[in-house]
Amino acid sequence: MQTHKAKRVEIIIEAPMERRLTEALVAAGVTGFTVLPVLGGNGRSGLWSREGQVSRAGGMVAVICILREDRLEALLQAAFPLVERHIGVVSVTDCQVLRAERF
Amino acid sequence: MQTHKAKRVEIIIEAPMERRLTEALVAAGVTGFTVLPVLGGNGRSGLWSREGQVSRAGGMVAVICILREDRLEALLQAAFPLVERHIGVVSVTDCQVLRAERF
Amino acid sequence: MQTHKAKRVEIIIEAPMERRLTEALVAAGVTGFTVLPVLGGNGRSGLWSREGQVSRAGGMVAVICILREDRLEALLQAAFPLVERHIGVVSVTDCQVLRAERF
Amino acid sequence: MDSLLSLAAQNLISPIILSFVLGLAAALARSDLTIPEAAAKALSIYLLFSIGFKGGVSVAAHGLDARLLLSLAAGVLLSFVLPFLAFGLLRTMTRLSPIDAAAVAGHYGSISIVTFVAASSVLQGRGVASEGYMVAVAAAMEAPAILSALWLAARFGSHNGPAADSHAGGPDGGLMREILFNGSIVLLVGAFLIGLTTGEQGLADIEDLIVAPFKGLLCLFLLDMGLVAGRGLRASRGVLSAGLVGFGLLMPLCGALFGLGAGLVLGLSSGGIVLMMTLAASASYIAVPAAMRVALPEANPSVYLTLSLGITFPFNLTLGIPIYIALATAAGG
Amino acid sequence: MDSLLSLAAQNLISPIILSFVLGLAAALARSDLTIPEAAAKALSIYLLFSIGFKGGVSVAAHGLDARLLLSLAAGVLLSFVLPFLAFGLLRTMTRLSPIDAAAVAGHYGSISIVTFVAASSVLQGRGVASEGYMVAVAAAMEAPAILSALWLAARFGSHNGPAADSHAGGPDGGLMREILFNGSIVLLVGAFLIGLTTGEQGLADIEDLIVAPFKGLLCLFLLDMGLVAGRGLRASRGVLSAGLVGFGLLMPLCGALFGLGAGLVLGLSSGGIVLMMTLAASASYIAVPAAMRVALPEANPSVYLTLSLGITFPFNLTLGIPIYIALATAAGG
Amino acid sequence: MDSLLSLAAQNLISPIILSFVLGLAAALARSDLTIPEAAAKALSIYLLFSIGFKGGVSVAAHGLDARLLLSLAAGVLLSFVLPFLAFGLLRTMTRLSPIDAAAVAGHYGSISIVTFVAASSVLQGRGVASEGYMVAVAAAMEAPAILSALWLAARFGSHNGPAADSHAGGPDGGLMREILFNGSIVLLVGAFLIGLTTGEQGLADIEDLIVAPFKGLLCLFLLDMGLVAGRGLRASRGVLSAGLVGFGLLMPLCGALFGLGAGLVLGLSSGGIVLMMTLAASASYIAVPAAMRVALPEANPSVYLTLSLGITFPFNLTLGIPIYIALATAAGG
Ligand SMILES: Nc1ncnc2c1ncn2[C@@H]1O[C@H](COP(=O)(O)O)[C@@H](O)[C@H]1O
Ligand SMILES: Nc1ncnc2c1ncn2[C@@H]1O[C@H](COP(=O)(O)O)[C@@H](O)[C@H]1O
Ligand SMILES: Nc1ncnc2c1ncn2[C@@H]1O[C@H](COP(=O)(O)O)[C@@H](O)[C@H]1O
Ligand code: NA
Ligand code: NA
Ligand code: NA
Repeated sequence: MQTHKAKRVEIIIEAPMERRLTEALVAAGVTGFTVLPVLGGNGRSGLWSREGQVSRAGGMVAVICILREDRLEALLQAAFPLVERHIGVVSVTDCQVLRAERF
Repeated sequence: MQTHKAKRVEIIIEAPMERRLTEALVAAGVTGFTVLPVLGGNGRSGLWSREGQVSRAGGMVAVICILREDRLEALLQAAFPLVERHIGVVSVTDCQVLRAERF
Repeated sequence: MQTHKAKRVEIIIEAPMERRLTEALVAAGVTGFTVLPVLGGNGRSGLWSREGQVSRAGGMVAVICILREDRLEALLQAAFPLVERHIGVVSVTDCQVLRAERF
Repeated sequence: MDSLLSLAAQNLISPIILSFVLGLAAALARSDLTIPEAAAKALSIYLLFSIGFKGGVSVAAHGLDARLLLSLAAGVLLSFVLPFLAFGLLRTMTRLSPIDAAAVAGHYGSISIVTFVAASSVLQGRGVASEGYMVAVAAAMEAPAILSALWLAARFGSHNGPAADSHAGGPDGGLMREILFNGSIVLLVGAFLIGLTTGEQGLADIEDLIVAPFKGLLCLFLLDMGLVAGRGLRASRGVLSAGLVGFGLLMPLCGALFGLGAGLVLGLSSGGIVLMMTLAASASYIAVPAAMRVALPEANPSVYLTLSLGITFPFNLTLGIPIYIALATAAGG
Repeated sequence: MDSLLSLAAQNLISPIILSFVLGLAAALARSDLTIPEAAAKALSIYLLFSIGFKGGVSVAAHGLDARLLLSLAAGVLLSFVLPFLAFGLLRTMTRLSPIDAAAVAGHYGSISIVTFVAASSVLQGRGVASEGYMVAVAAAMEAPAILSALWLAARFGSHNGPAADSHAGGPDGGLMREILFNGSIVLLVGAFLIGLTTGEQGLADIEDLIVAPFKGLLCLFLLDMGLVAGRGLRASRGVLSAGLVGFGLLMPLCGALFGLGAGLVLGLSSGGIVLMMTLAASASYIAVPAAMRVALPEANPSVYLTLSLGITFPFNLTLGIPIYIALATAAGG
Repeated sequence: MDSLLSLAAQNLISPIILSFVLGLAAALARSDLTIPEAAAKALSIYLLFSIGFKGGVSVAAHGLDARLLLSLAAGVLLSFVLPFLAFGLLRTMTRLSPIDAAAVAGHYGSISIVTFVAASSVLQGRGVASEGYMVAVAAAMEAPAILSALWLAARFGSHNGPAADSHAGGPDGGLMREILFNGSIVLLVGAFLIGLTTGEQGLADIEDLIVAPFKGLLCLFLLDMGLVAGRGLRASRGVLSAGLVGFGLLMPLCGALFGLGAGLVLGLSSGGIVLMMTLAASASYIAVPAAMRVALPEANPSVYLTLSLGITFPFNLTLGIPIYIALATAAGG
C-alpha cells in the first residue's frame, strides 16, 4: 500500500499550557494533532503522578502531531517559545503515512 | 543488547470503530496491539475534547501495533477500509525491538 | 531549528510492575520518562480492557523515555530483567530532540 | 395561556434548570469548569438505574396492564415514523445533504432519557401520576429510529454511501447487536426488571440511594449537560443555519403532537401523555450518534450533535415540558 | 432443608443479587455497558471506608473483647493454612502446573471483601447481630495466604521460577511492604480505627453517607462485578476445565467448614460464625492477583481471576451465603 | 486557654480530621491507596456546588445586607494585601529567590475552599451561625492575590522573568480570563446564585444530596487531601528548610489576625469572623498553582505546593481553626 514520508512530533507539556500550545500550533498552520493523557513521570523536577495531584497544576499531557516534512520548521518555531520556559520535551520521528493529502 | 528491526504502527480512530478495527487486525493475523486513551484533538472536523463529550460518540483512541516488517502490508490492508471512510490517522515508524520471536 | 539525535524507547508493561521498572530506570541513570495510561490490548495472553478489570492487576501502562543514544544500552540492560519474565513489549525508535542538554 | 406562562416560569426557576443554565453559561464564557468524563458516565448510570428501577416497582405495584404492550408498540411505531417526518422537514427547511438529513432524522425518532427524567421530575413535583411502564416505552423507542435513518440514507443518499459501508461492517449483525444491547437500553430494561421483581421491598432497601438524592444528582448531571451543550455550540458556530435552528425548535413540537395523539388513543393518564409527548419530542445524543459514526461516517457529527444537544434539548427542558403539560391538560388528558 | 431453600430463594430475589445477575447477563450478551474504572474504584473505596468505620463503631459500643485477639489470630492462621488445602485439591482435581496451582491457592486463603459485605448485608436484613471486629479479621486475612502461595511455588515449582524472581525484586522487602500496606488493608484498618476512636458520635456525623445509601451503592458495585465476571468468563472460555470449575465450587465449601470450626471454637455469635465462614470461603480478586503478577509472573492470570471472580464469587453470593447461614444455625451457633 | 485545648482536642477527634490523618499516614507509609483523580475532582465539584448553594439559600432567607458588599470589598482587599506581607516574611525568613517568594506569596493571599468548608463544619457542629455570603467572599478572594504575585515578581524578579513571559502569553487577557472564569470560582458563584434564586424551596428539593451526606463526603475528600499532602511531603523532603516550615506556620496566624481585624471592623457575627480569619489564614493549592505554572514558570512548583498543602493546610485543619474560634470568642466577636 502506498505510503508517504512525514514527521511525527511528540510534545510532552504541562497541562495548564495545553491550550496555549494548541493555539500556537493552529496559528502556525498546524491544524492536525491529538492530545493524550499522561499518568505521571520523572524529570529534573522530580517524580509526580496524576493521582498525587490536587489539581491539574502539575499534570502533563502529550500532544502528537503528524505533518508533512516541510511544515516541521513552522511547528518547531511555534512550539519552542512555549516549551522553552516551561517544563516540556519535544521529539521528532520520521514516519510514513497513508493518504498524504490529509497532512 | 541484541535488537531486531520492526515497524510501529499508530492508528488514531473514532472510539465507536475501535472494536471493528481490532477485529479486523486480529482477522489479518495481527494479534499484538495496545489501545491508548485520547483526551482530545483537532483536525478537519474541528477541535474536540473528551470532557466535552456527552457520549463516546466523538471520542477517539490510539491503537499501537508493533510488528515484523513483513506483516505490515497485511495490517495496512486490514486497517485501510476502516480508516478510509471514518475519521482516522495512520502512521508507521521504523523501530527496534527486543525479543523478535514475540512479533 | 537545531535538533539532535536521540532515542525514544517505549515500554508497555503490567501496571503492578510500573514502580519496579521506573526504579530500575532511575538506578540505571535514566531519570527522564513519562508514563501513559493504557486502555486495553491484545497479545498472547488474550484481549483485555481496563474497564473489564476489577483491580489494576491486569492493567498495563506505557513508559516513554527519550534519551541520548549512548545511554540506550544502560536502559535496555535495566529494563530487560523486568520485561523478560513479565508481560511487556519494548520498542526503540530514532528521533530528534530540541535542547540536547536535557537528555 | 396564563397558567402556561406561570408553569414555564416556575419550571425555569428550579435548581435543575438553573444548573443547566450555569453549565451553559460557563462553557460560553470559556470557563475551564469540567465534570470528569468518568463522573458524568457514573451519573448517567445512576439515573438510568434509578428510573428503570422505580418504573419497575411502580408496575409491580399497579399490576401489569394491557396498555403496557400497546404503549410499547406505539412507542416503537413513533420511533420508526418520526424520522420520515424529520427528513421531510429537513429537506424542505435546510440545505442538508440527504445523508446528513437522514442522520439528523434518526436522532429525532429516538429519545433523550434525561429529557424524560426532567419531565418525570416536574410531574412528580406537581403531584401528577404517570404509568411506571413509560420507562420501558422509553427503552423501546431508542433503537427503531436508527433503522429508519439507515433506510433513508440508503434510499436517498449517494451510491457510495451506506452501500460501501456494508463491507466495512455496516448495518450488519454487529451493528444491530450493538444498537439493541446498547448500554443504556440494557441498564434501563434490566433495572426495570429488577424493580418489577423485587417490588416495594426492593425499593425500601435502596430508596436512600435511588430516591432521596435523585434530584440533586440530576442537577449535577444537567450542569454537565449544560457544559457540553455550551462547548458544542461554541465549537460549531458556523454549522447552524437559521433553517437548522428552526428545525430544532419545530420538530419537537411536531413530535409532541404525535405523542399527544398516541397518548390519547392509548388512553394514558395525563402524566403518561406528557411523558409520551416528551419522548416523541426529544432527540437522542448518546445511542444514535454512536451508531451513526459507525454506519453513516460521511454524515457530519457536529450537525446532529449540535442540533440535538444545543437546540432541542434546552428547548424541551425549559419551554417544551411546560408546553406539553399545558397541551395535555387542554386535551383533557 | 426447606428453610435453606426459602432462604436461598429470598436471597436470590434481592436487588443486590439481581444487579450482579444483570451485569453478568449484559457482559455475556456482549453489551457495551461499562462502569468507568474510576467510578468502580470510588465505589470500592466507599464500601471499605464504610464497613471499616461501622465495624470500629460497633467495637467502640460493645467494648474490646478478649475474643477479638483470638479471632484475629484464627483469621491469620486460616489464611496461612487454607492455601495448602487448596493446593492439594488443585493438584488432585486439575492438571494445573505447580506454579499455577500455588497462585490459585493463594487466592483462596485470602478473602473477598465484597462477599463479606454481602453476607453482612444479608445478616443485617434478617436482624442477626455479629461482632464488629470481624472487619478487622477480614483485613488480617488478606495477606498471609500470599506468603503460603510463594512458599508453595518455591517448594514445588520449577527451579527458574520464584528463585529467579528475587533478583528482579521478588518476595523482597518491596513486595512485603506492598502487600501489608496494600490500599484496601490500609483503608479498612484505618476506617476501623477512626470508627473506634470517634464512636457513636462520629457515626451520627456521617451516617447519612455510610449507612443510608449503602445497599444501593452495593447494588451498583455488584452490577460492575457482574460485568467484569461476565467479560472474564467470556474471554477465558478455553481456560476453565471441569476440574477447575469443580474446585471453584468445592473449595469455598471446604473453607467454610474450617471457618465454622474456628467460629465454634472461638465462641462467636451466630452472625460472627457466618462471617468467619464467608471469609474462609471467599477468594481474593484484588490484592492477591496484583501480588502474583509481581512475584509469580509465570502463573497464568486468567486462571486465577476467572476462577475466583467467575466461579467462586457468584457461587458464594447466590448459594454460599444461605448455605453458611443454614449450617451456622444447624450447628447451634 | 483551657477551652482552647479542649476545643482543639475535640476538633482533632472528628472523622473529618482523622480521615485526613489516615490519608497522610498511608502516603507516608508508601501505601498504594489512591483516590482516582476523577473521583477527587467529582468530590470537589460536589463540595463547591453544595456550599455555594447553601450560602445562597442562607442569603435568600436572611435578606441582602449592606455588609455583604463591604465584606466582599474587604475580602478583595485582603487578597491583594496579604501577598505583600507574605513576600516580606519570606524574604526575611527564607532564602527563596524573589520569583519563588512572589509565587508563594500569591498562594497565601488567595484561599483554600476546603479549609473554609472544614471551618464551617466545625462552626455548624457547635451551633454557631455565620453569614451565608461568606461563600461569596471566599470566591472573591481567590483571584486578586495572583495579580499581586505577578506584580511582585515583575518588580523584584530578574529581568528575563515575567517580562519575557508576556510574549509567550503571560499576564495577558487569556490569563486574566482563565483566572476569573476559573472552574471553582464559576461553580461557587453559580451555585450561590442558584441558591439565592431558588431559596428554601430549592434547598428542599436537593437537600438529600447537598446536606445529608455532606460531612461523609468531606471525610472522603480529606482522605484524598491527606494522601496528596503526604505524597507531596515525601517527594519534596529536600525542599522544606526550617525557615520555610516556620513561614508555613506563622503566615496563617498573621493572615488570621488581618481577618480578625476585618471581621471586627465589618461587625460580622462571631461565626463570620471565624470564617473571615480562616479565609485569610488559608493558602490556595488549586487555582493559584495553575496560574503560576502559566505566568511564572521559573518558580519552583514543589516549594509552593508543599508549603501550602503539606504545612499550612494541615496546620489550619488541626490547630488553626480552634485557635481562630478561640481568638474570635476572646475578641468578643
Ligand atoms: N527524557 C525524557 N523522556 C520522557 N519524558 C520526559 C523526559 N524528561 C522529562 N520528561 C517528562 O517531562 C516531565 C518534566 O520534566 P522535567 O522538566 O525534567 O522535570 C517529567 O515529569 C516527564 O513526564
Ligand atoms: N495530523 C494529525 N496528527 C495527529 N492527529 C491528527 C492529525 N489529524 C487528525 N488527527 C486526529 O484525528 C482526529 C480527527 O481528524 P479529522 O478527521 O481531520 O477531523 C483529530 O481530532 C485528531 O485527534
Ligand atoms: N505487538 C504488540 N504491539 C503492541 N502492543 C503489544 C504487542 N504485543 C503485546 N502487546 C501489549 O502487551 C500486552 C500483553 O501481551 P502478551 O504478553 O502478548 O499477552 C497486550 O495486551 C498488549 O497491550
Ligand atoms: Na423523539
Ligand atoms: Na478464603
Ligand atoms: Na489566605
